[in-house]
Amino acid sequence: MLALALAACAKSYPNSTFTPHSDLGRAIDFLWGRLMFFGTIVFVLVEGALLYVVIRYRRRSEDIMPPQTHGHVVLEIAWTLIPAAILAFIAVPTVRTIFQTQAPAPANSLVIEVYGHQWWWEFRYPQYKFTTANEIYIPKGRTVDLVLRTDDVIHSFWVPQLAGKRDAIANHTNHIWFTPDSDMATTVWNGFCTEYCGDSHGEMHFRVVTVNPDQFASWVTHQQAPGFYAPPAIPATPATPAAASAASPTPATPATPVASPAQLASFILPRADVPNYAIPHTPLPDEVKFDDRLKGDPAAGEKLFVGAGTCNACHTVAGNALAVGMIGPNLTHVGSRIGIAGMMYVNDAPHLSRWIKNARIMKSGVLMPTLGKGQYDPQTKATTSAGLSDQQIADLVAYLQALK
Amino acid sequence: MATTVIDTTPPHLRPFVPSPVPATVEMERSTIWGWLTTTDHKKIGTLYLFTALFFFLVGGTEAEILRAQLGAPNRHLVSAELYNQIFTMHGTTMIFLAIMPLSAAFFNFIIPLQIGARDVAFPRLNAFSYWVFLFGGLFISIPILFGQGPNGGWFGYVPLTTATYSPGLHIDFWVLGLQILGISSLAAGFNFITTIINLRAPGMSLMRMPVFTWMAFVVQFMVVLAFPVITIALFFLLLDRFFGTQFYEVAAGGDPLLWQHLFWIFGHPEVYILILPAFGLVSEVLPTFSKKPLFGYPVMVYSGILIGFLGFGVWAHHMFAVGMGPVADSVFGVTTMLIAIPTGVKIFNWIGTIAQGQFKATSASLFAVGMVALFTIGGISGVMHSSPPADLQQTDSYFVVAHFHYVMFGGSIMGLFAGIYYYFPKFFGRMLDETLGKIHFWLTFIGMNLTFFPMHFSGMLGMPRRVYTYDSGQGWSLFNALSTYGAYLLFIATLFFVYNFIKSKKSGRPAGPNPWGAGTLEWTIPSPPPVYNFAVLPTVTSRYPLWEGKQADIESARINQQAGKTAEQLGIAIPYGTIKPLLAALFLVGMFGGLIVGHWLIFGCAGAMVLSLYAWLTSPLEPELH
Amino acid sequence: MEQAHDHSSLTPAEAEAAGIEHEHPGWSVYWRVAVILTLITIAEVWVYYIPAFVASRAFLPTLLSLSAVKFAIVVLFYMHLRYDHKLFRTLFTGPLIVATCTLFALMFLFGHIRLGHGA
Amino acid sequence: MSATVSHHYSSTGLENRKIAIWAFIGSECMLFVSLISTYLIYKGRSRVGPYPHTPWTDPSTGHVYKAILNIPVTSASTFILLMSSLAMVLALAAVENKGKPQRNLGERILGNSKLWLAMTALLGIGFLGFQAYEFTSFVNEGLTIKTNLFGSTFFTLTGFHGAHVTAGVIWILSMLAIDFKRGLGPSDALNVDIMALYWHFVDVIWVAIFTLVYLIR
Ligand code: HEA
Ligand code: HEA
Ligand code: CUA
Ligand SMILES: [Cu+2]
Repeated sequence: MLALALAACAKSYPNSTFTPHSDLGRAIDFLWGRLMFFGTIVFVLVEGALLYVVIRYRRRSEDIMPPQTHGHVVLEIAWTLIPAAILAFIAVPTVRTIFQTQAPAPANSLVIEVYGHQWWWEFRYPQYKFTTANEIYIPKGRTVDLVLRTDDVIHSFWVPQLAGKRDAIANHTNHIWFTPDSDMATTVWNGFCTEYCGDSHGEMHFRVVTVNPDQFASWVTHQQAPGFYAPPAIPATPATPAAASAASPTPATPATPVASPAQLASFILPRADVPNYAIPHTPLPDEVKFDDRLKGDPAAGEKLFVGAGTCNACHTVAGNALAVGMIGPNLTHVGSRIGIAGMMYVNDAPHLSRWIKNARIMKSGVLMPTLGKGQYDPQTKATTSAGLSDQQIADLVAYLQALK
Repeated sequence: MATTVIDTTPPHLRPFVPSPVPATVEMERSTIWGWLTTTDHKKIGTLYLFTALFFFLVGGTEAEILRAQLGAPNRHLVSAELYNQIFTMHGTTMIFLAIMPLSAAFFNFIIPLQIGARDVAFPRLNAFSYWVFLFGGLFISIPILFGQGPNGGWFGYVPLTTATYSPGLHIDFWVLGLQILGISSLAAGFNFITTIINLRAPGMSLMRMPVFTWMAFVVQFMVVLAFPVITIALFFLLLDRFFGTQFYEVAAGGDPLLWQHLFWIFGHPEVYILILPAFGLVSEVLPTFSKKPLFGYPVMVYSGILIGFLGFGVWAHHMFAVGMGPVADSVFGVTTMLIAIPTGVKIFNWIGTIAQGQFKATSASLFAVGMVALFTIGGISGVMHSSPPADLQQTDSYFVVAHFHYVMFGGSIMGLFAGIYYYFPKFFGRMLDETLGKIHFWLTFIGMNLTFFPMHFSGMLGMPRRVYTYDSGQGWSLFNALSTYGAYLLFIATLFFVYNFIKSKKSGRPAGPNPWGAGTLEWTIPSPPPVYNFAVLPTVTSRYPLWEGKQADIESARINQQAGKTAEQLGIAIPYGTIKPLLAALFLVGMFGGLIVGHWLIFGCAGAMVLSLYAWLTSPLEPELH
Repeated sequence: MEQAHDHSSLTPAEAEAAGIEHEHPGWSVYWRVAVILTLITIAEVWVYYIPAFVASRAFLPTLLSLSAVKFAIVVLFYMHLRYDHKLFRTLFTGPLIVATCTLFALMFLFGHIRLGHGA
Repeated sequence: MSATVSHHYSSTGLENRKIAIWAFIGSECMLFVSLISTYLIYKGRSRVGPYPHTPWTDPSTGHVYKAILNIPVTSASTFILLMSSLAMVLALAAVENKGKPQRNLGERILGNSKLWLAMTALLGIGFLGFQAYEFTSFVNEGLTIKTNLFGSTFFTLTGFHGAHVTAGVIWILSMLAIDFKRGLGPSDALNVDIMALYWHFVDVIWVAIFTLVYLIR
């Protein structure tokens, strides 16, 4: 009953499983309702009976000798059969739901390949041939078939309001599919990694944006475009096939190097529409200091990205032939994302600059190196003598922020 | 009160006059050396009790740190790395170093007394089990003090725990420590199986055995069948980490699910290993304080056996999210549900025991009733997990954390506390303070619910487990704050217990042989029992010799309740004390430690262990008496 | 339940009560068992070398049952389970059943045994 | 190994240690089932060779590895282990019947516990010798415990079994030493019986391993 009360005020519970917004969520919720129903009955009866006997048969005098009963066959049979019957009412719909929800996903589903990494998510849209990280858009009313994989430890994909969990396990390919309701809001849902995966398992989040089909189509064109910063000041490096194929598993048609105005106008959920719960609030750690007044130059940042910063060793920016690293998140459109670092920090200049300066203090155990000059690296326990100056970091941030 | 004792004696036992409660308690004083070399099951039981309670406080302190960190969003009392070590060690400590040995304390102390035996079948092996447990426990617990604690979670999923993803010593300590603890449990398992089969007093047929001993019997079988599996799973991991094998190397085609299956084939029986002793204790406490035999005794026994068997066929319910396919999900879902039936039968029979009785609220009986009430809640949430699609929303969220604390704290710990209040007089000859005990109970009961009930909500509202912190605005802050306050309350509650325990052990009211007017064999002998337990081996003719006993029961009880004679006077052979089991245990642990420290230690300790084993096996157990 | 052998004048129950174990069989049984074991082993290795049989569906069940027979013979005769107290039989068969079921369940879970309709 | 247990009361009339060894054997069933299951689960999943039943060509070197398992050799060692079980029952019978009149040569041979204990130990050592040969030749052929899943599971499973055999051989030799020192008699039958149970169990485990690892493809 409390569950129902909670369901009513869904606003304050942004990750509630009691307010499902998909077919799978509702199938589970139906089972949950049944489990709650019988669970409540059993709870009330058992606790009631216990309370009753403890009070009714409390000791009033030390001299009374109660009847020395040893058991009751009919009762024993009854309290074996009744629970069995209850369980049958649970088991039958359970098995039905299992087979129904684990059937192969319908054809023409939107396929999203999900790769869990320590500690961020890589998302590939093989049908549309682009890759993104930590944030996905899905169209309302169309079935999404999530294909879960990982190359490192086990992770688990969970968006409480949309579906249950499914693990990403090395040497296994898992599926979970669901259809988001077509009449739901255009909004953001929080997602979590729910399998303990090491130091920063607690900071391995992602976001799911449910949008209308036309918005989705627009977003897809945007994602397919190479990384650029607006207004396109420098002529973008011609995309080589190699760069394109590195960005997505199947070789894409060479992407357009320069963004068209249409793409510039393409749909990204406006920051103002992102609900508060979807904006990371992790405070900045005091240990990493940065002069936030520095103004960055995106063009200089782009050079640094593939130059002294060596960012390209790990990161891809589609359209930049030199930035084809596959180790870290694809940054092609990083500027349009809500958060960084597995949605640990909000995506703005103060957070991004400190992240680049000393990611390893910002987030435990990360692969992303400590890049700032004179910074202490908690993993190697050494202080970097080389590294980027604050101004260089500001340039990089300007570049990354511009990659809308 | 002394009068209580006489009053509760059933009328048909009038010829049996319990000996008066002594004015003071003669505790046999023992030197440190005496403790180190003891082979007396009662002393070993006492050692288990102290050690397990110590580790319970350690695990509890770790829990308090977890809760302090989670009390509000984005708190950073401890770092992510440290938090992970703490929750790993909290789970590992509570399961392997608190509940299991706490149960072992009762197995050791109570089983021989309940079946009318003078010791366990293999007293020296028993000492060995204890020392292996102690050294293994220290081995696995100490590293966290140096920031090197195990950090893979209590079920250490691969590949996270392989050398690739967890270089360093953390997991080494965990793998070796658990391996050591497994040896202790296995040795104890064989010992108690033999003891229960073979050392029952004349007339103590299986179906007259007290239900605690029965549940312990089932547990020993589960131990000897479940522990080999984790031994192997851990051994693979050990080989992978130390010798470069490929069992869990995904690059070589290794399957992470292999570990999960092997672990849970052990892990699920393990959770029944944790609960059945508590079931047994409650089955002793409730009849005594209701002045009525256990309701449905045979059903209680059979359901316990059935739970034990079914417990081996449900393990994959911990893996509903791994994608086993619909057939396996269905099978394991349904077998899991089935376990609710024999468990429910137990709940109902406990209620049946109280019904029509004369229920007296004491600390022990309150904890027992609390156990029934709280375990039921945990059982119901367990059944909610057992539906695989529904579990996809629950698994690895705080809902699961709520479930297992209700069954393990609400079930095992509450049941074991009932046992401590009930058997403390038998252990130490003195009563625990009832007022403090009742305060302990109520604070625990309230604190427990305040801590763990809100976790149902945090879980269903989307909070994953094992996160070192969480963001604000997620709708979890209130529930986490409540849980944290509850944990603080539990801390205070436990302080009452600790104080009571220390105070009463020194100066509690003397108990006498049968302070509760109970009916089973352990209450026919003085408290604390003499080293030989029974001056004459009792002859048993019923399940409750002191309640329903025939002449034979009463005769032996009359003799046995008198203290004072020494073993020599009675002509009873008492096993010699010996240091050899301790040495063998020490060298065994040293051997494992050698994998970390250096291979010379392995060989050195192996040689020393062989020598101590040889000395052990070639020296006589006890004097020849004629 | 099988009391075909009458080595002792006591009833089995009396013998148990008196702590006397059923007598073990002797040489005449032991060497026969050894011969049977050898023959089965030869048969096992032999069929291993018949490619047509190895390829056939009968191969696996045949080998499994042959080794099960060997297993049972050793346990029953050399380990005297056939003659000893029934308690020992329970102590062994109980765990053996649990172990066998676990083995089969694992084979199913890892796709080495498939149910009717493959998924 | 004193016989003091006997003047203790027991509820079943059975010996404590015999109950314990059967419980131990039950437990060992789960141990070996875990090992065997792992071997079978990983069967055919090794990413690189060598393989148990089929040859393998290393794509990078072109080196051809032959099928690893050597059935004739293992058949022989299997036979040896089976015969050691026969020797062991005879040793037990000899100890149990010590003191009974031995009317002819046959009975004298059968009644010689030293002979049968030594025979058992020798056969056990022979089995270990075969295993040592097998292991070294596999290593020479390019299969170690680190090579692939097959290597890891194979060496661990058979190594575990080999360790059990080794422990058994040491046990038997100690018993033989006692026999030489003071002679074993019916009062030692329990100790020999327990040892024999352990030995036969190790043998039946091999029966299973031989079929499941070596013969089945
Ligand atoms: C003492 C230990 C203990 C006990 C006794 C139980 C008992 C049960 N457990 Fe629990 N369980 C754990 C300890 C325990 N568990 C732990 C530690 C974990 C988590 C491990 C980890 O991930 O860290 C876990 C996790 C766990 C899971 C996996 C959840 C997940 O990770 O997704 C599941 C799934 O089915 C489950 C089910 C059950 C069931 C059905 C029972 C049943 O035995 C309960 C039966 C009892 C009742 C049902 C109540 C009484 C019955 C009646 C009154 C009769 C009428 C009732 C009905 C008809 C419903 N448990
Ligand atoms: C029997 C088992 C048991 C018990 C009793 C407890 C008891 C408690 N547990 Fe624990 N818990 C587990 C078993 C248990 N737990 C397991 C298996 C896990 C999973 C681990 C994993 O994921 O790997 C877990 C995980 C777990 C978590 C989840 C961590 C996470 O996922 O991030 C939390 C969070 O709140 C928690 C809290 C508590 C609390 C508050 C208590 C309280 O009940 C504790 C009460 C407090 C005390 C008893 C302390 C008293 C101490 C003193 C009074 C000190 C006095 C000192 C002197 C006198 C010197 N536990
Ligand atoms: Cu990824 Cu937890
Ligand atoms: Cu379980």
